[in-house]
Amino acid sequence: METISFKLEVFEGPLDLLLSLIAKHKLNICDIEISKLLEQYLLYIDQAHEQNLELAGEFLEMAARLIYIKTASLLPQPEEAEQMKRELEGALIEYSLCKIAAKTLADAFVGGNIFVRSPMKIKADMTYTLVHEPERLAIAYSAISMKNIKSEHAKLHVENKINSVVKRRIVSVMTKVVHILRQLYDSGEVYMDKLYEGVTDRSARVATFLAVLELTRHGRITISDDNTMIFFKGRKNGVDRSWRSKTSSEQ
Amino acid sequence: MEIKDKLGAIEAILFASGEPIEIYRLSEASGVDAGTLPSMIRLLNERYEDCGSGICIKKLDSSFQMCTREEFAPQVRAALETKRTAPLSNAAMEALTIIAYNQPVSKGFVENVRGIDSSSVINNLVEKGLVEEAGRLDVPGKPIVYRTTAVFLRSFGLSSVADLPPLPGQSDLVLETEEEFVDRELAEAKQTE
Amino acid sequence: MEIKDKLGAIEAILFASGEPIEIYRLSEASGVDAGTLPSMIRLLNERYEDCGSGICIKKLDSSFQMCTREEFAPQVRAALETKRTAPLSNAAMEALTIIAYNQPVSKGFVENVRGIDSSSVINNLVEKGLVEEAGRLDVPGKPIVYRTTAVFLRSFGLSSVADLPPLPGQSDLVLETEEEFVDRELAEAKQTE
Repeated sequence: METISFKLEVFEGPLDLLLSLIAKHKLNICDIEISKLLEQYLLYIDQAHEQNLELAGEFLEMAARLIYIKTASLLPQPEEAEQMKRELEGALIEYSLCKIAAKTLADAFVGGNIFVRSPMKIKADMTYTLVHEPERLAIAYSAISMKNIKSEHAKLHVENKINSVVKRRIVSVMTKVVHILRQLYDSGEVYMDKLYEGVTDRSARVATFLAVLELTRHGRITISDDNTMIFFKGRKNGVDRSWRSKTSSEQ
Repeated sequence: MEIKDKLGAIEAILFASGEPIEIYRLSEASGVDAGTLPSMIRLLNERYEDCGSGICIKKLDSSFQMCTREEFAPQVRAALETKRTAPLSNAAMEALTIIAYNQPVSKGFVENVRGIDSSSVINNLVEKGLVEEAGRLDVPGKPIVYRTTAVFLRSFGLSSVADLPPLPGQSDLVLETEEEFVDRELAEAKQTE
Repeated sequence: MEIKDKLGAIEAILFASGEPIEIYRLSEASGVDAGTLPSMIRLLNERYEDCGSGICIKKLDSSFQMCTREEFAPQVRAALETKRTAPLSNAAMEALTIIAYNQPVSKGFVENVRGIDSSSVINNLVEKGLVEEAGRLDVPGKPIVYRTTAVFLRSFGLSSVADLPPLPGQSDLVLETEEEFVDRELAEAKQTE
């Protein structure tokens, strides 16, 4: 691969990056070619990684989302993929409208040219004079969600966010790898649909998909021509550890 | 002279308060009927215009504020020794636009449109006085909602949010409302339970 | 008109600077020769006088300052005092209750519970006399802690903080105490070191 000497453009977020790719490759925002978009998106992520560009966790989440849409569209019933693609297109259209509106508004900025003055310092009694029912206090207090404490707490660790996203992904992909292998140890083959049975959580579905990819890449499984069956290739004693460690270091 | 005195009082109050002052407060303090105030302000603005004054009175929502005229910005900047204020970043403009057109909205709504965490961007807008808290949503988590301020209106030459430029292609592309967004979030939360 | 523009610039500068401004600085920024400045100021003051304006320009030593005219002092004071009768905002009420139920507490504690910067809200409560400083915490940074005042008790018809209304469903709203909060913050600070 040739070395990249240009400096990568920095984007406001995954949607910003997608819009730029759509414009660059003249894709139709109302009917995106997911495969092409995914390819370009991953290329950018790779390049960003090579240039040690720090990307927020949302960029990886979007990559997983695109991969998931692409896979789901290969399934015999691609309705879910269609739905997700429409959602993504909707989000992109909404965001591009927002960018246009933001530009128009920014052009109207006159704030830097109008000056105001600070209030005149006059000695005055500012003591509060209104009277309220004491119950107002209890009501105001319970209006604050006590969950805020925990969520704020979590936000203190934003800097670890990317790491944690990646870590979570490795763990869950590995869990799914084990899960798939267990099913294959028993029968030697399994229906693709069965792997997704009862899995409604999006990240779990993505993990399952990535696990299948991972196993295929390392030649542990093969997939039938119509993408419905998975076959176990060669029974070995336990799982070969070499590629496992490689996967984690890649992530 | 009756009117002359009233105009003087209005001027003095606006000058002293510095910040935007609500019509009802200005009316109470000056003794000028709230209904007559707008025409009095118009008289003052006409006078300023006629003599090429350096100041003017702006209407911002239901408040009035006295400020300098744009054309004297270079001289004022030189006197205050302030640099030209840096324009808002793209990220800040995006968040501000989303809040302005959909207010009051939660941080979650802004993040949903932008597709990325927007906490620091919104905190920055609050610090600059462009947006402010406007209560909490009565949904799980009780998120704080935000709205734009008088500073926002003044900074973008508006006298109310109704004056915002129309959204591009609004007729055929409708933004999700805060209500729809909350409904969807709740539905999703239920699903994952 | 040349002079008209210069007068406008002088007005804008005096208006925006608030504080007295040295003649040489005013001259430099407005582009008006220091020797001509006094006569320009006289022109402006004559204009203000003629139309009964609420403002005027005063000379203090080698500086000029724009201020309100003495005769409008009662109205200016009245305007300021109308602020007192403005009810507390939601944000202020939230901060006040957090302080009331957990006093004495630091600003950090209030912000942690509310999930948003609360400096200006607390300053506002202090200005209104509803809360006051109650020493400092003996932890790094020595944060100021706040407690409610007699004005607070009067405003809510209480005879002591022991009479605060019980919180609904208090049992399941286990709030960490100021002590626990500080402990946790310290532990976290150590971790990130």
